[in-house]
Amino acid sequence: MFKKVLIANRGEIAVRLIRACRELEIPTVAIYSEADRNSLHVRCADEAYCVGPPPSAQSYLVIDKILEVAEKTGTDAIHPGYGFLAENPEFAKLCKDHNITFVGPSAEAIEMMGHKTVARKTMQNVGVPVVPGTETVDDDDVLASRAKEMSFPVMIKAVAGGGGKGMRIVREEKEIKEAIRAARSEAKSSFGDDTVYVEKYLEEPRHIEFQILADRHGNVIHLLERECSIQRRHQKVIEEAPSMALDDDLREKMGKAAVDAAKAARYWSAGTVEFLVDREKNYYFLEMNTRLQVEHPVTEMITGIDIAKEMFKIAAGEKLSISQEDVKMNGWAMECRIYAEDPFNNFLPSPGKILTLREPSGPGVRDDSGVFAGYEVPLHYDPMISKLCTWGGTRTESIQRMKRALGEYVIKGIKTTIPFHQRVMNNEKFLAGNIHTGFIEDECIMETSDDSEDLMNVALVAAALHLQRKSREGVGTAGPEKTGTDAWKMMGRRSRWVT
Amino acid sequence: MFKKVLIANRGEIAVRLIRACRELEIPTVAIYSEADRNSLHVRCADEAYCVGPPPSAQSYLVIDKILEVAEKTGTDAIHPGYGFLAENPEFAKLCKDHNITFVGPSAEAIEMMGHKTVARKTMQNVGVPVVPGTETVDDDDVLASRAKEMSFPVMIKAVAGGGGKGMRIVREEKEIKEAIRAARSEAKSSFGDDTVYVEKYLEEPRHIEFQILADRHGNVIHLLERECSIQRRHQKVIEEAPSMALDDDLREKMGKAAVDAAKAARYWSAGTVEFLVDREKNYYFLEMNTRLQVEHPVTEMITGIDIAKEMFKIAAGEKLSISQEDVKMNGWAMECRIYAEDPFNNFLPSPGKILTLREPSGPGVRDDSGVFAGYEVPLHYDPMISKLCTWGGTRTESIQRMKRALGEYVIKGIKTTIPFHQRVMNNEKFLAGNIHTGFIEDECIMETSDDSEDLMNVALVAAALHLQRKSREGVGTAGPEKTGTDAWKMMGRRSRWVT
Amino acid sequence: MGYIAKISGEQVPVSVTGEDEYHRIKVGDKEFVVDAFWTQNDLISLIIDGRSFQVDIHSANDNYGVMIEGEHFEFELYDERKALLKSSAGLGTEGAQEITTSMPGKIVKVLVSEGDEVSEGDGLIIVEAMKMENEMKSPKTGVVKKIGVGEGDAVEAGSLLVIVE
Amino acid sequence: MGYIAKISGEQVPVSVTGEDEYHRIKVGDKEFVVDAFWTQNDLISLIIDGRSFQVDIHSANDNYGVMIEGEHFEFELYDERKALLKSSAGLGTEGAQEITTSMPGKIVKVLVSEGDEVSEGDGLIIVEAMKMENEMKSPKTGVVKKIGVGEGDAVEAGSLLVIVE
Repeated sequence: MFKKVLIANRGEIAVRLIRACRELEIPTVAIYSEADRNSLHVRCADEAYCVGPPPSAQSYLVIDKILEVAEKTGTDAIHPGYGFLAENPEFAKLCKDHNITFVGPSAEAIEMMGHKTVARKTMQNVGVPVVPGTETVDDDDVLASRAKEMSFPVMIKAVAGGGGKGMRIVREEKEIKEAIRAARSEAKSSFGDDTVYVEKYLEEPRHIEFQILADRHGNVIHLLERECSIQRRHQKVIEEAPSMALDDDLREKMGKAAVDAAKAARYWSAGTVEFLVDREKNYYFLEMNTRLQVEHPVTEMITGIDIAKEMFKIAAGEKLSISQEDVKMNGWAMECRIYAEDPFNNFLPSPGKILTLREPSGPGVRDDSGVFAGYEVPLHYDPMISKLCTWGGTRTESIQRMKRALGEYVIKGIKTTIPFHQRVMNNEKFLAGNIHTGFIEDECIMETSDDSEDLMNVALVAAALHLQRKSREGVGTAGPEKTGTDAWKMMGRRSRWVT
Repeated sequence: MFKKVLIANRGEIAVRLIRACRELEIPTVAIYSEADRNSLHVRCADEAYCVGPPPSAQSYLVIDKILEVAEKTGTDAIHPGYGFLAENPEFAKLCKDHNITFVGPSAEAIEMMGHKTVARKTMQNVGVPVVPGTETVDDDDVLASRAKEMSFPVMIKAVAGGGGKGMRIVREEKEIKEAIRAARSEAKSSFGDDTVYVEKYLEEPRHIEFQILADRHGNVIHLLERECSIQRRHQKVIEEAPSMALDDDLREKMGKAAVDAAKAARYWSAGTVEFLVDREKNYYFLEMNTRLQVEHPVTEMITGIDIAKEMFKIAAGEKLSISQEDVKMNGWAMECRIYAEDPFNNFLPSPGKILTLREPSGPGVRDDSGVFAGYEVPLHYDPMISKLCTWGGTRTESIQRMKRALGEYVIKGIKTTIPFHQRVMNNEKFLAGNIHTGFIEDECIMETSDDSEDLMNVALVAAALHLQRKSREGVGTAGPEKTGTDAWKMMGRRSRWVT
Repeated sequence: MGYIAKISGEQVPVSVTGEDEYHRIKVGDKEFVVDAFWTQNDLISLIIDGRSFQVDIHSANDNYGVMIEGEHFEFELYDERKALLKSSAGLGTEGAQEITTSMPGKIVKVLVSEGDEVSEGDGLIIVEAMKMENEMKSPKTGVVKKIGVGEGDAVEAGSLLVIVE
Repeated sequence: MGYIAKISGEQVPVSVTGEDEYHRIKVGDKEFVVDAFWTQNDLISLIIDGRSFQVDIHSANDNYGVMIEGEHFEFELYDERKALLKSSAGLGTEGAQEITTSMPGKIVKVLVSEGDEVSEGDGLIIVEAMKMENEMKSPKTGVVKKIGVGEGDAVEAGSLLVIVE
């Protein structure tokens, strides 16, 4: 096993990987930008080094600096997490050149799968069905006319895309130009590459993906599927495993397709093969993510396999200790991504200082968090602050636990998407499993409201006691009125009696 | 299912049960003593009523008051948790008389198993082996001479005992009188009954128990075993499931004996049949606990069955939805009981205010806590504040996770047994599974110390920065020196450079 | 003490009498007898008629954010004296609406011009913050009275973007 | 600033120079360059030569309890001025040892009498607290100089039980 591992990432995934290393008894090196000096991953790691100013292009994406830290500290492996350099083949190659093990697949596999149109071709060659789509086109007008030929709706996608960024759905011709511009601009700032192409947009598809584990000796298995159909702005926000849409037969077929896909890419490490499944249960290869994924915990919970630790073992050259037959589906797991966003205000990011943090616990609850009380959520990075997962013997139990856990979760000082998840967990269609990637938009989740006038009264009672106490202590009320905006400013939405 | 459930308990187990009810969508009623107004269980429940002054004899044990609250609130079921009234047959009977379901076994079963010597006879009748021992004897001198006849070592045990209370081991004749006195006195104050008897004390036995689930229709299954050999003062402090001492054969035999025991008592609800297992793998019935046990989470983690919820379903008259064949052993679980005690000072209770609380989380970690930051641990009750559990695919992984989780757990303001658990998790014999009920005493756990002079230097660095900051703010250092004792007073032990 | 809560433009009188742990609190015409236990300044356990609530409070000036059982409530709350001052100063919010940004970001696009008529929900301006583009929509139907920024501007938290009247 | 730490009776000089986030701190004759970030008054992130530590501090008077990576450390720490005062006042702890109780309880049994010779580890007194009987043992070999309580007494936190010299 490795002598020392550098985690080339931040936030919850860096903490997750440090935990894995701690359990494997491998010392860890964290890197951080100047904005992240007070981050949890810096506190948890055995060593920590600053690699530059807040913008990730000047810190977390600067390969030279990261390799310099690795060499200085005697690191013999680097785990890239997800995002940042995780799917950068150049980084994987440079690690190898420096005799440092890149904890992930080969540079060649990343390159092949990272280029979405190349990946699609590879899959077609091994007989895995793909969604109809174009090649990449540089000229916006040509791309727009190609899109028109396919008939709307279509999806503009960045070839280097991931995490929902650099994607735009287009339903009418008049929207196409602006959508291409926006997708290119987002792709450029997220991945440094503005190449896009167009795919046919399936109506109400489910997003179902298979987790792959493959060693460097040619053994490939899958760890069953995850359903990630609950998306907002093409970004997954709630995931579960297994999926209600699959029966054993379809699961086996898609699992085999996923394994075939990994084999075609000569893949090793953990990876994910994503499919869209339409109403008639046809499935189409969407893309392969050549990294550990945000939503890996739900698979860990139903299989008992620690995917992060397996990645380290595979990178160290070990053979898989489990075969496909050893993978047993046990119960049901649910994940809610908690973002520092205001769900009542169009999900606007809500950076700021976390004043109070009380995490849920008890039976069947796992919280993978990257924050703590006193932490200031910076505005330079993705606003996801934690992943709340629950396990249950059945889907119903996992949802009941999630409702319970969401109710216990207190994060004060910033707005979070907890109220959004609570609404989804009470949505009839969600409970029945009638979901697809357009679910959030269709259901207008945030416009539903519980009729909790009683609780509003309790809130007023508590606030009145609070104000009375404050005025007695003579603080805060006598001063001049602050003008202009403030943290509680409401914008573009009706105020709520009840939420 | 029930309309409303009253939880006749406090602390972590009340919180555990409220969580179960929340997941089952049953409203809950908490009761509390005047010392517990600021408790977590009061905050979590839907309703809460004070039942009296701090001493439990005037609050949590006052049946009339509890039934009064139950009737006033329209409660149709009462869960007693463990301790307090959990094994009081009179309480079970009175609940029935008031048309309130007691969430537990029948009064008759409690009575039969609660009386240790009656229980022993019942077991002998159905062919389950028991530890050699006496009847109850009121006269101390007669009991002492009966003990002498059995040859030392022997164990004095309260017939109404449980949770390690009212027990004393006696190795030499000269100790017997004081031991009987102490056992009687503890039994009297804990259970209101000072009847004791004497059992042969097995040398280096393992404590292994089987979790039982039985419905009101005669179906009885077991949920495998737990090993609870790590005890201090005859009280379990670390538990795990399964046990390294059992192979499939012995597991099946003991499991059958446990099921037979439950059937002999016409038992329903959750219960535990405890055995001692000697070096030659002979097993002896020890006692049956007719309640939910502290250590039930480890069984939940390896079977996926929520025992607390099952108790409610059984009490509501439902048939078991699982058969013995459905019970599958999945991985390994470990539990460390966190007490508000100072492990460096002879485990003296350490009540006080919790200033900071950061609970561990991430993969495979479950914390069943009864406290929060700002909570004042009262001195009237059991000092257990939480149960930290970890799950792993193997015993080794569950221990690695436990070490990781213990390292993440921060409780400031009071002393806890976390450092004790860290030492056990690093003990060679424990890692090898060579454990027995005398393990803690034999290994002198708290006298081992890690050689962490480096960390001591870091502690001094941090403290110096802290003091500098404090003096700059002009607080705390100029005042008169406090005399006498204080929270950090060291007593009866050498100071530690390193811990 | 007498207070005024302002919720969705509606004013609700709230009064507190009683001392120590038991308080009588009137909200509108409903009265509550409240057993309150303060753990910290901003965490209270309330027991009202047997019902138990754990309440987290966040206040900034007169604005209150209150969390109970995972639900969030927001409103303004001030004492009667200040309520009088407010009404005499005409600080109602019925008229002009200021659209501000709550975090630093960059103005990607301005979709309207001063003098334009807009409907509630129309897009006004696109701001990039935390790597996402966000469209600020009009809170009401009216006329764009002022645009405070231009395309490409970097803006601070609290910057005035647009006024719609 | 110069400080004195007292650990297991040993005195260790500690000095702090440097400002803001980078400090030079000498412990004995070892020097550390420290990057310190304070989250709260009692929670600090330290990075020393690349090594990262999350440190929780609890202080009461001169007594410090410090938690790092799940390990607990205890010592006294005061500035040099106070160290001088202490030494001139002869506040050493080598001589008489006071056995006190840190919580309220009841004296169940007194096992020794004034004037008895006791060895380190001998039982002195049994106190019941939190439903458990606890035997207080002698911290040193010596003579019981004083017994401050009698059997059946209820005692408060901090009560003097026995002095062994």
